[in-house]
Order: sequence, then C-alpha cells, then structure tokens
Amino acid sequence: MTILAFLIPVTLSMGAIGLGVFFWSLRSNQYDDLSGDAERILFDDDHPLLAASARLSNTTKETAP
Amino acid sequence: MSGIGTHPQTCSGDQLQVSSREWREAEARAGVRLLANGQGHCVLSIPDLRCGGCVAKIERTLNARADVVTARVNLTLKQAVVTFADADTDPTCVISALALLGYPAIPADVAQQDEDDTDDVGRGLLRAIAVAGFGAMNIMLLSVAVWSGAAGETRDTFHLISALIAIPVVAYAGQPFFRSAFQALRMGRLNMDVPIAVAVVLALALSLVETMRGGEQAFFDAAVTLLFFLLSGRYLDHLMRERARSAVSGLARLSPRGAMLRQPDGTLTYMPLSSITPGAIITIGLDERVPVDVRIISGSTDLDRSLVTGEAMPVPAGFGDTLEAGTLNLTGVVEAEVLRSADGSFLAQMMRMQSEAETGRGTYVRIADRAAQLYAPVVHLLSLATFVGWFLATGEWHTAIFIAISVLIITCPCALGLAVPVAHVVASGRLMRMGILMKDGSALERLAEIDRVVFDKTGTLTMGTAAIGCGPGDPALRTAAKALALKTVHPAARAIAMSIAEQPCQLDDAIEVPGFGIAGCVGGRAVRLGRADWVADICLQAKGKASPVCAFADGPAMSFDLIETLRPGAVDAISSFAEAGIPVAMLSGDIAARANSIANQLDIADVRSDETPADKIAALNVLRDAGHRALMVGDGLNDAAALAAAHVSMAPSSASDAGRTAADFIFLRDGLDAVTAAWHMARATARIVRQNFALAITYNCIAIPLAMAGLVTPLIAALAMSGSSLLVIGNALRLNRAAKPRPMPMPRAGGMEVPA
Amino acid sequence: MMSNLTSTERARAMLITVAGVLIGLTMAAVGRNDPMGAHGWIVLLFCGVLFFLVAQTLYDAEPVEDRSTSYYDDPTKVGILLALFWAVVAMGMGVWVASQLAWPDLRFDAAWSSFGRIRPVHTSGVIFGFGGNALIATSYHIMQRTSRARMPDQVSPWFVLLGFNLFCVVAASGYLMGITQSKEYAEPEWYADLWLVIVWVVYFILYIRTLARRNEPHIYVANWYYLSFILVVAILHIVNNLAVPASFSGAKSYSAFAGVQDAMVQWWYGHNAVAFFLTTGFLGMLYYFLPKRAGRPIYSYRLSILSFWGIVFFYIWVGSHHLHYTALPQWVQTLGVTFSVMLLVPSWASAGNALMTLNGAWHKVRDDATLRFMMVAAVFYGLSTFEGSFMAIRPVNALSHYTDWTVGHVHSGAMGWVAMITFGSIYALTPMLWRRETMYSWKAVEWHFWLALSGTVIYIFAMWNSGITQGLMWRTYTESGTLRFSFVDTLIAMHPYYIARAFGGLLFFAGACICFWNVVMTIRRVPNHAPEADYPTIPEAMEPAVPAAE
Amino acid sequence: MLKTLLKPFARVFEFQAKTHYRMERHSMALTAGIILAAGVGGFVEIAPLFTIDETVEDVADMRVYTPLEQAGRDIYIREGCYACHSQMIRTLRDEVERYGPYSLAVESKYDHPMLWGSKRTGPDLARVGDKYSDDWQVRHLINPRDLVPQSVMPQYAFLQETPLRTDDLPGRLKALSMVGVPYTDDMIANAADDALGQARPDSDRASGVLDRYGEATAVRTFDGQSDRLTEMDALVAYLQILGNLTDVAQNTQLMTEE
Repeated sequence: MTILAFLIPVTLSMGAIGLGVFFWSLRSNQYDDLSGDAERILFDDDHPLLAASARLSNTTKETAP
Repeated sequence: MSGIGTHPQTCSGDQLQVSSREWREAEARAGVRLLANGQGHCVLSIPDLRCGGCVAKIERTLNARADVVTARVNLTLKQAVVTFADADTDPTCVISALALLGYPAIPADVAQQDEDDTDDVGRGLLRAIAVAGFGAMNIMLLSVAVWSGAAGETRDTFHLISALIAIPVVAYAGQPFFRSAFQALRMGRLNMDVPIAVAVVLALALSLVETMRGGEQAFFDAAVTLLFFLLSGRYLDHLMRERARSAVSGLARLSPRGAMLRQPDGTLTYMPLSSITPGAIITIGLDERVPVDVRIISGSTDLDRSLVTGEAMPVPAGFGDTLEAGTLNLTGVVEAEVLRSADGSFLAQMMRMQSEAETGRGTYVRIADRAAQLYAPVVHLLSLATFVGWFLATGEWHTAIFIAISVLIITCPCALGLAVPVAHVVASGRLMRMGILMKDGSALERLAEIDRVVFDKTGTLTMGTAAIGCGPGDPALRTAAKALALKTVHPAARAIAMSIAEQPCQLDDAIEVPGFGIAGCVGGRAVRLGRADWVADICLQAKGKASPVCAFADGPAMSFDLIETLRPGAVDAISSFAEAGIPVAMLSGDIAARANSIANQLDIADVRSDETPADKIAALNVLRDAGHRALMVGDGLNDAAALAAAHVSMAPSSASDAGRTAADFIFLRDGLDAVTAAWHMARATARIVRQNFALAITYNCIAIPLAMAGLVTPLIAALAMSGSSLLVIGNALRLNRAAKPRPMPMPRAGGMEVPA
Repeated sequence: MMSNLTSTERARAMLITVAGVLIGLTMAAVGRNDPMGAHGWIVLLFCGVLFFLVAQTLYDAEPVEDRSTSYYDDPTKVGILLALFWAVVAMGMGVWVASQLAWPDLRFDAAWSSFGRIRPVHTSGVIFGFGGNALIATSYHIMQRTSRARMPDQVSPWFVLLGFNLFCVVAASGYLMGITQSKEYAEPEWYADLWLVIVWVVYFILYIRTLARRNEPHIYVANWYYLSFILVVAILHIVNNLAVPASFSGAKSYSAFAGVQDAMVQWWYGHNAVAFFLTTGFLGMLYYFLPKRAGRPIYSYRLSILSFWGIVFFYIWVGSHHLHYTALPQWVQTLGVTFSVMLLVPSWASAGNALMTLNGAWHKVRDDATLRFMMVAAVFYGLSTFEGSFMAIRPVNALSHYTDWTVGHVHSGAMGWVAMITFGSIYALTPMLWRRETMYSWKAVEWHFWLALSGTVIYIFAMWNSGITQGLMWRTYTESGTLRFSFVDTLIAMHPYYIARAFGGLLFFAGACICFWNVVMTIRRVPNHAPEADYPTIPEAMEPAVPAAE
Repeated sequence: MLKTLLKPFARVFEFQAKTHYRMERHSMALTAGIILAAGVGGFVEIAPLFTIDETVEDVADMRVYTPLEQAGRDIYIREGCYACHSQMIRTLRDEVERYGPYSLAVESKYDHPMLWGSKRTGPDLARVGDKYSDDWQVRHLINPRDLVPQSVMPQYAFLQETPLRTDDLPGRLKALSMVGVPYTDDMIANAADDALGQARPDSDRASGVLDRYGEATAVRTFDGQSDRLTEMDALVAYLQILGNLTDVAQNTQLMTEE
C-alpha cells in the first residue's frame, strides 16, 4: 500500500490547514456572539451594509439625537 | 423662595440641577475608552435585548447616526459596542436614542471590560483543545490502522508518524497541566495535574522507546486522547465560570468615577476620584452616590445609607453630618468638604474586608483535588509495585517498565478531570433556567455541605421596599397627601403615593425641604407631609406620632405606618430547612422590635439585631470556628463582607453590586424558594459526583489488575479510557432529569403585615 | 444581463472568450483525427457564442446602477436556470438509462446511445451539472448576503459559472463520443480536468476576496461549509486525476496510479466527492435557507460549528469501505469501517440540528411546500448517512457490494437529500431574486413535492428489494453444496424492480420539469390572480418552543 | 487583471508580517511554531526511512498487456463496460466458486486505471479469459440476446466493422511506460506491428509478438475475419487474457475466507 506514503501526508497537511484556519477564526473572534450571529441572517434588508469608511464620507445622513 | 426650615440655602436650585446633569454626562463620558486611531469606544449593557429583531433595529438606528462609526450588538452578552468618530462625543445621546427605541442602556464597566475583552485563558484552552483534537484524531487513525493488522515496516512507519505528531501536540497542548503540576510540586503538595502530567510524559517516553525498538505497541494515542478529554473538562469548567462572571460584570459599577469639584473661582469642574484631595469642596447632586467620605458644609438631603446599615429607609442629613462613600444621595443637592481620599473611604475598607474574607475561602480544597491527594500516591505506588513485581518475575527491565506504565495510563483520571466539571455545567445550566446564577463549581460543592443557614432580614426575608399598611380616613387629607407625595423621589413618599387610590388634589407652590418633607398649600391652607417634629411646626397634634405624618395647618394629623412585606416563599424556605434539621438564624442591622416581629412570624429562634457588618462577620467566624458550615443569604447591602466570609453565600438580584460580586449564587426571581431549589440541586450534584467517583473506583479496580497482569494493549487502553469517560459523562448528564425540585407550594394569601 | 458590466469589464470578458475560441481552434486542429477534435469545435462554438453576446453590447451605455447599494445577482439568476436545465437533461438521461436496463432495445442503433456511454452523462450531468451549478449559484447569493458585501468584481463570477458549464458540456459530449477515464465521478479526460482546476482556483479566490471585504465581521457557518467544499474538492480532483496523456493530440490518458493503489486513491476521492461535493456544500445551503424560510435561527449554532469540524475531520478517512473483501490489505478495510461508523455522529448532529430548528414552526412546514422540501431533505440526509454507516460494516458490505442496494443508498442521498434541498432553496431564492411576491403557482410546487417524494421512495424501495434479492441469490447454495442460481437467474429476478425504478425516476423527472416550468413562468409573467398560500416567511413569535441549546 | 489578482496576496503578505510580529510577542506561540516547524522538518528528513510494506506480491510470470490487448482495454473503457461489469473476485466462498480464485493485487498491477468496478449488472469478468471461445465472444458482442435471451447488454455489432487504429499505439505504450508499466523500447517501437501480428497467426509479425511477450501469448484471428484488423479483434483479445496474465492465483489459492 505504498500509495499511503502519498495519501497520508496529503491528508495530514489538509488537517494542518484546518487547524490553521481554526486558529485564525479564534483570533478574529468569530465565536463571540453565537446566538446573535444565528439570528442576524434572518434580518438582512437585502442590500449591502456600506463599509464604515464609505458611510462616514457620506454626510447627507440626518443626525437626530 | 421663603427660607422654610432652619438651614441656609447657598446656591439656587437650578444651578445645582445643571451640575447633576453635567455630572451624569461626565460619568458616561468617562466610560468611553480612547482607541488608537482617535476614535471613542464605549460598551453599553442592554439588559432587555432579546432577539435578532432587536439587534437589527438597534444596529440600523445607531449606524445611521453621523457621530457613530460602527455599532455592533452582541446578543449573547447583551451588550452593544459603539465606536464614535471622535473620542469626546457624548454617549448619553446614544443612550437616550436607545431608550427612545425601548432599550434602556447603561454604560457597562469599561475598566472590567478590558480584562475579559480578550478572554485569554479561554482562548488558550480552546487552542490547546484544537491542537490536542487534531493530534488525537490523526494518531487515532494511525493507531486503528496498527490495531487492525498493519504489521512489519508499515507499523513502524505509522508509529514514527504518530510520534512526529504526538511530540509537538503534547508539548503545546500539555502546557496547562505541566505548568500547574510543576507549581504544585514546587510547593510540595499534590494536585490533580501531577498524575496527569506524569502519565502523559511517561506514556510518550515509553512509546518513543517502543518506536525506536520497533516494538508492536505504542501509547501515543492514549497520551493525546487523555489530554484532549481533560482539556475539554477544564474548558467546560472555565466556560461556566466565565458565563457567571459576565452576567455579574454586566451591571453598573458601585462607586462613581469622579465628582464635581468646586474650583477656587467658584466654577464646578468634573475631576476623577484619584485627583480629589482631603479638604477640597465637592457638590453631590440628586440621585448620586457619595464618591468619598465627606462632611456637609451646605444644603440638606435625605440619604439612603443602606450600604452601611442595610436599611433602605432614607435618613436625613444636614450641615455638619458626615457621609460615608457609597451611600446614595436622594432628595437634596449638597456641598461638602472631603475628609479622606478615595482609597481611604468607607467603601474601600468594605471592599478590602470582603477580599480578605474571600481569600480565606480560597483555601477550600475542591473535591477533585482532595481526591487527587488520595488517588495520586495509590496509583504511583501500584505502578511501582508492578514494575518491581515484573522485574523480579521476568528479569527483563523492559517488559517491567512497559507494564508499569500501562498501569499508570489505564487508571486515567478522566473520571476526576471530566466528570466533576460536566456535572457542574449541567447543574449550572439547570440553575440558570430556574433563574439562579452560580459563580463557579466549588460554590455548588460547598452549598451541598451546609449544616447552618443564616438569613439577613431587610431585602432578603422581606421585600426591602416599604409598603403602606393602613391610611387615614379623611379623603381631603388623603388626596393632599397623594399630591405632596408625588412631588418627591423619597422612597417612603413613593410608597405613600402608591397606596392612596384617590386622584391627587390640585396643589400649588409645593416645596421639598430635603431631610424633612414636602410642604404646600391646598385651597389656601398650608399642608405638610414629612417628619413628625417638622410637621408639628404647623400642626400641634402631629408631635409624638410615628413619622411620616401628613397634616393641614392646625388640622387633624394622620400618620402612615410603613410595614415590610415578606418575600414570597420565605415561610416555606425556612420550614423546609427546619424539616431537614438545619438550624436557621437571622442577623439584621434593623432595630430589635422589627427584627423580632419578623423572626417570630417566621418562627426563627436565633435572632440578633442591630448588627453592624463587623458583628455579622464575627458571628459567622464563630460558627466556622465551631466547625459548622454556614450558608449566608443576604442582599449584601451592608454585609457584602459577611457574604464573602460565610462558607457559601446567596444574594437576591436586588442586592448591591458589592453583594452580587461577593455572593456565590444570585437568584434573579423574587421568591425565596430559589434558595431551597439551589440547595436541592447542590445535594443532587454532590450525590452524582459521589456516584461518579464510585464508578471511577470500580473501573480502576477492574482495570488495574488487568494492567498489572500485563494484558493491557493500546487498543484496550483506548477503549477503557474513552469508555470510562463516556460512562461518567452519561452519569453526569442524568442530572438533567434527577432532582426535580418539589412542586412550588402555593404562596399563602398576601404578605404578612408587620408594623414598620 | 450584459448591460450591468462596465466597458472595461466587457472588454476583459471579450478577451477571455477570444482566448477560448483560440484554444478551441488549436484543439480542433491538433486533434483532428481524434475525438478531441470534435471537442475543439464544441469549445470553439461555446466561446464563439459568448464572444458574440459580449461583442454585441461592447459599445452600449455604461451601467448606471450604483454598485455600493445592491448585491450582484445576475450570475445567480443564470446559475439557477442552468442548474434546472441540467436537472431536466440529466434526469431525463437517468430515466432513459434506467429504462434501458429494463428494456435493452430501447436505444438508437448508434454507438453513442449504449448504456455504457450515456450512464456517465446521467451521473456527471446530475452531480456536476445540476448540483454544481446549484452550489455555485447559491454560494454567490449566500456569501454576499451573509457578508453584507457585494462581490469584488463582475467578470470572475461569470468566468466561474460559464467556465464550469463549459466543463460540463465537454464532459457530457465526451462520454457520448467515448472520451472517458473510467474513474467514477471523475470520468472527464485530462484537458477537461485542467480546465476545471483553472475555474476552481478562480472560484476559490473569488470566494476569499468576497469574505475579505465583508462588512459583517462574523463569517456565517454556511460559508465555512462552502469554503471546505471548494478547497477539499480542489485537492481531491487534482490528486485523483493525476494522469499522463497518451499524446497531446489525443484525448486518451493513463492514470498515474495502478491496481490496488489506484483503487485506494479512486475511492478516497470517490467517497470524499460525495462527502465534500454532495454533503458539506449542500449543508451550507441547508444552514442558510432553512432558518431563513422558517423564520427562526438554527437550533444550536454552536453545534453546527462543532459538527463542521467533525465532518471535515472524519470524512477524509473513510474511502476504503468501498473495497471490502477486495485485494486491499485487511487493515485498511477495517480502518474504513471504524471511521465510517464514527462518521455517523457529526452527520446526525447536522440532521438533528436542522430538524430541531423547525421545532415551533411545524405549522409552516405543513403549509409551505418549500420548507417541506428542506425538512424532508434533512430527514433523508439522516437516513442515508445512517444507511451509509451501516453498509460500511464488513458483513453487511459483503451482501450489499456490487448490488443495487448501493444504487439505492446513492439515490436516497442524491434524490432525497441533495435534490430536495436544492429544489427547496431554488423555490426560496427565485421570488427573492426576481423581486416577485411568490412563485408563479404554489400548486405546482406542491405537485413537485409529492412527485419528488413518491418518486424517491419508489426508487429506493425498488433498489433495496432488487439489491438484497441479488445479493442473497448470489450466495444461495443447494443442499448438495453447489451454487443454486446462475448469474442470469439473478438478472431475470431484477426485471420487475428495474421497471419500478424507471417509473420512480420518471416521477422525479416529471417533478423537475414542473419546477423548471414554474421558475420560468415566475420570471416571465407576474401572477394575475392572488396566489392563495405560498407563504412568504412571516417572522412569528421569535421564542423557539424548545429553548435554544446553549 | 494581474494586479487585482495579486491584491489579496499583498494582504496575505502583510497579514503574514503582522502575525510574525505578533508571534514574537507571544513566546508560547513562538515555541509552538518552532516545534511544529521542527516536526515538519524532521518529517521530511525521516520520510525516506518510510517503508510501507509492499503488499502487492511480486511474481515472476506477471506480464504486461500486448498492444492489441491494451487497445482492447481502451475500447472496454471507451464503451463504459465497467459500468456493469466488475473485475474483482472478492474473498467470499460463493464468488470463488462462481468466478474462480479471488483476485490478487498483483493481477491488476499494470491496470492504468484499475477496472475493479462498483456494480455487477452483468457478471464479474476478472477471470473470463478463455472461459468462452473467441467465436462465442464475437457473436455475444454482436447481439447478446442471441446467446443469452434475458441479457440486458447493449449490442456492439459496429466493433466488427470498425478498423482498429494502430498508429497511436506506440504513443500509448510510451505513456504507459512513463506511469510505470515496464514496456521496453523494442516493444514500444513495434507496437503497431505486434497488434496486427497477434491477430495474424500465419504472418511473419506473429513471431515478433511471441518473443517480445512470451510464448504463452495468444496469437489468433480473434474476430474470425482474417482480412481486416478490427476493434472486435482487440476487445476479444483483451477479454480472453483477463485472469491469465499470471497464474499465481490459481496455484497459490488457499481455502477462501468465510
């Protein structure tokens, strides 16, 4: 089964990639608000959120207190 | 404004009003943290955030504002993180906007927010679990391959790959255990991590030797899976503590961050606490907490000194009276001279007392560590005996070492490391659904061992808010009293206003005299509601009556007797403890009359009244020295330190912040049945944990002889370990169904009337 | 459609099509005396049509639409229509192929219409054509909505979608001409494989760039599933299709591995193509559209993340359960069994999570056929994964391997889970994309649901019966210890079940046609009569009857 | 286009620099990084020590497919016969009794790609070689229902008329030798002649086939037409050699499992 000498490293490296992605997801705190994120998809108003910087430059907005 | 009352009014009402609004904004602004890029960052705690709809609504309105860069709501922690364009924008307008939406928000304690912003311990554990999981999975694959028949060079290769995976994984994921084991050993005492660390290291070393020798069996998977199970147990334990702590820290802080300082040129500026020195003059506005110990130099007010006496009933204070830090200024705006700096104040002393008491409790050795004391030496001795036995029997040291280490591995401490936290997590989940927050696992263990219960009176056995017993008959006086009562925030007046059903009559030029009461005139006749001796100035009959009194000038005077209603379920709680043969005592800061009336009403024998916080701690220490383990139930208004000193403590959600941080359990609902429910749950959990130990011991009694006989192969070790862990977790999950609290007894008709 | 592209984008698109035409030309020239030449013409035609489409609008006015306030949905719309087109074509092929097994003379007197050549058209057509297009279209929709950000550019989504469809066209036409590598679900030849690698890498980069510019910090779990689908399928595809072409002017190529090594790699790929193409991709679809349509959050979001890591880890190792009792070493087979059985845990975690989400919304499932599609999909996902783990055990596999039972298991997963969740998502997506209140006819959706369900059930029962009968007949001995049935006897016994299977397939195919018709009518005509009850999602009481797990 | 394509990588490089800086700050993460790097480094050095047992038996008399048989195999693949026929006899008693000794790994050692198959609508063909006469195979392929009335197999009559292409055979053998099949240069050069030779027993090329592929190679007019070399010749030649490449299975077969 010399093929395993090829298959095992491939699968181990895929596992390592998985681990790396998990570490990245931890660092970019993807798991902070789980119940909130589950609900968030239900309430999008079907147009994209302006990037924060874009919104600031767009000054026409009302500034009610 | 005629100078009613004997005390000079130096500054006019509206100027002082301004100072209190300024103070509130300054207080909120102090909650904004400056970010690196000059933007302000503020965390608002929004308690009644419930669903995705609220999240979407809040975010849409806040993001639409010009001064907000981003607003992001965290539904799990019920908090909103708002980033402002520039650091000194005022968050109160955002708070009012949220209030408009129907979501009142209070600036969460930003200082505390920093620590658990990046919950490093939790993240570190999660990373270790991920690495251990990755290692365990892949090594398990290679091990299953070897167990199902891969032999010869293939087996050596798989052992080699497992070794290459296991070494970095154990080095990285094992650190929490190695570190704490090393500390424990350095201090010469054994804790649970020592056997774990030894088992893992030896298993790894043995397996490496076997790999080099080309032997058949290696325990790489045992070592890494052991780490994986124990790390998950530790993470569950940490998660539970984190959940309880975030629930507590979400509430507003106790002492304010700064005060309005009277500058030499007469203007009022907001100064942080640290820069206020004795001798400075500060003003304290309406509904503000006194920041430091001060003496009033002008104005008079009513004070809620519950933090000191535990009595919520306001106390008047005037010129020359000293105010302790932490008390709440209710009705009047006063100017006062600072006596001691912030960290010397009464509040700081209270906090210090409490932390000392808490460290005292720290010495409580958790059940797992106690078991480790017993478990570690026995196991090590057994494995040594095996080594010696086999060495004598066969003469080759290698098989002896192999079997000795297999003994060490097979007696995996998963039952200790995993079962106890799982039981506690399940229990805390159940308690959470019953509206009881638990601080950490050890609280549950301690609650199960109590043999004494001590109750605080005000706010715990009684509802804390005053209620009106019977009122006067004359309708004109009742409507006048209602009209007057509506004009002030004084808790007693509010209770009076609530208890009078009729519509308030037309009242003109009502004046509130802080510390005395409210005066006004109805249809030309003067009328006063307040302290008996002050009302007596216009109506002689009022002298000698129990205050508060209401009377027209020279008309009949009537007094309202304020009474305290018992908390629902108080009687049943006491009786269930009595049935279980646990003596109940009551400590109260209140006067003897009221304390005794409530005590005999609940037939509590051991009653002590007029207790200062120090007396309460002394009483608890007496109990502890006598070897009793006391449960203290108090609202912590004045006895936060006592709560910390007791063996285990419980506080209602209405308790002060100091009380909430000190108590081990916080019950959110009003009923006292929560106390008995928590107690039943604690005992059920203790029983389950004992069963788990029994299971672990029987498992070990079977596994160790097997191992000593040398029959343990890595496959059996793996099956035994995961089997025992699953068995023990299954048993812990049984807690979900067991120990259903007895159905809630119907509370008896209404609260009992007790003369205030 | 083209009007939304700016002139530079149209120029770039045209450039790509011109490149495609050139490639087609060279293939046609180089492979003139080899079937590859025909493929050259097909590529030329495909890119030529695209070139013509783009060239026409090259000098039209610039698009006026402000891109920062809307998502880019055109590729999604075209993707859904292509998916349905392929569904109808490939399922039609499926019915034809099934009928050929019942009535062998049901074919044209030409080489291309033999069972051997049109069967892969059915398998690749359904998996890559219908499933692939549906995944690409829904992933475009989901990644933009959950990241609340538009796609980074407007050419690469078209390149991926149309490039993928070129791969499907080349594959299907190739099989009819006899161009195949004979590796199941990886039959297309070496130049088609290379083309798919290019398309797939662009798809991965497009997905990562969209996530990189997301305005919603949290990456929703559906994206995790889609990303793992794209990444792992890329690795599997490359490893399994390593081959040396006989000559660069011919279609024929020889795989790099041989015999038992090739078997291991083929079924390492084979099972993981099922795992990552047909499971994680469509789980991503489930985790987005089911909560959206039911108006309730997933029952336990933490569990969905946990089962993600579970599935990603466990699936990789189970390939060898396809090779029980073969020349594969014994311990590799046992390894496959152990992990196939352990694989049941994360699979049932996802299925359970989906069904518990519907707790408290069962009245919606009763009334709304689209949600019922998704619910039935989750049930079938649970059934087929359990059946898979069960069949991986050696003694059971000894009976089921090489029989129709395997076909039954494949179709309970494909028709019951993959197709149903895709139809549900398409019915949920179409009104949203074309800004319609509801589908053109809710009755058609109900008809499609019942046709699909009965078709699937009939198909599965037919195959279970025929599979088990065949397996048992092969191993029956007479008292005197000789084999009781010859192979032909077992074949005769299969005949009635093949007819039943063809009928089940026909029902399912009819359902797919109704779906295609319904979607087209929804696009073309606004319903004049008020539709009684195709329930748009009304967010009812948000409190789930069962409090969320964590 | 390139710039936009590289933009994400710029961010990746910057991300990598940032993480590197951050890793330095967290000493624990740094040690973990070093251990992992060392682990992978070690892995690469030690890798050559890897010797996974060669489970494929090495047998002297295993021979490669002749060009004609290989062409037949390619036609077998082209027509999709693997969809209904498997070529793997499992280690089960009823299969061994029905089809012959169970297949060993060595027998499919030169199969690029392997044709073990996954469905038996038709019988297993692993040992169909020489089980039926050439003539039976030809008439069965032309119309299966003539010989087996209930068969559902399609008709392949056109094979009898389609001439076999032999000009690309050397290229095919060359490709096969690149993936590990031991074809000698001599075999590759004479591929086309050998293909014709194997179907023309009386022609001069036949002797070349025998001395290149061994005396036991079947040299016959497989499709019964001695004037033309058709695809039928190739396919029948391939079918007749299935199971006979080596007779190690026949003479080393132990009692089957189960």
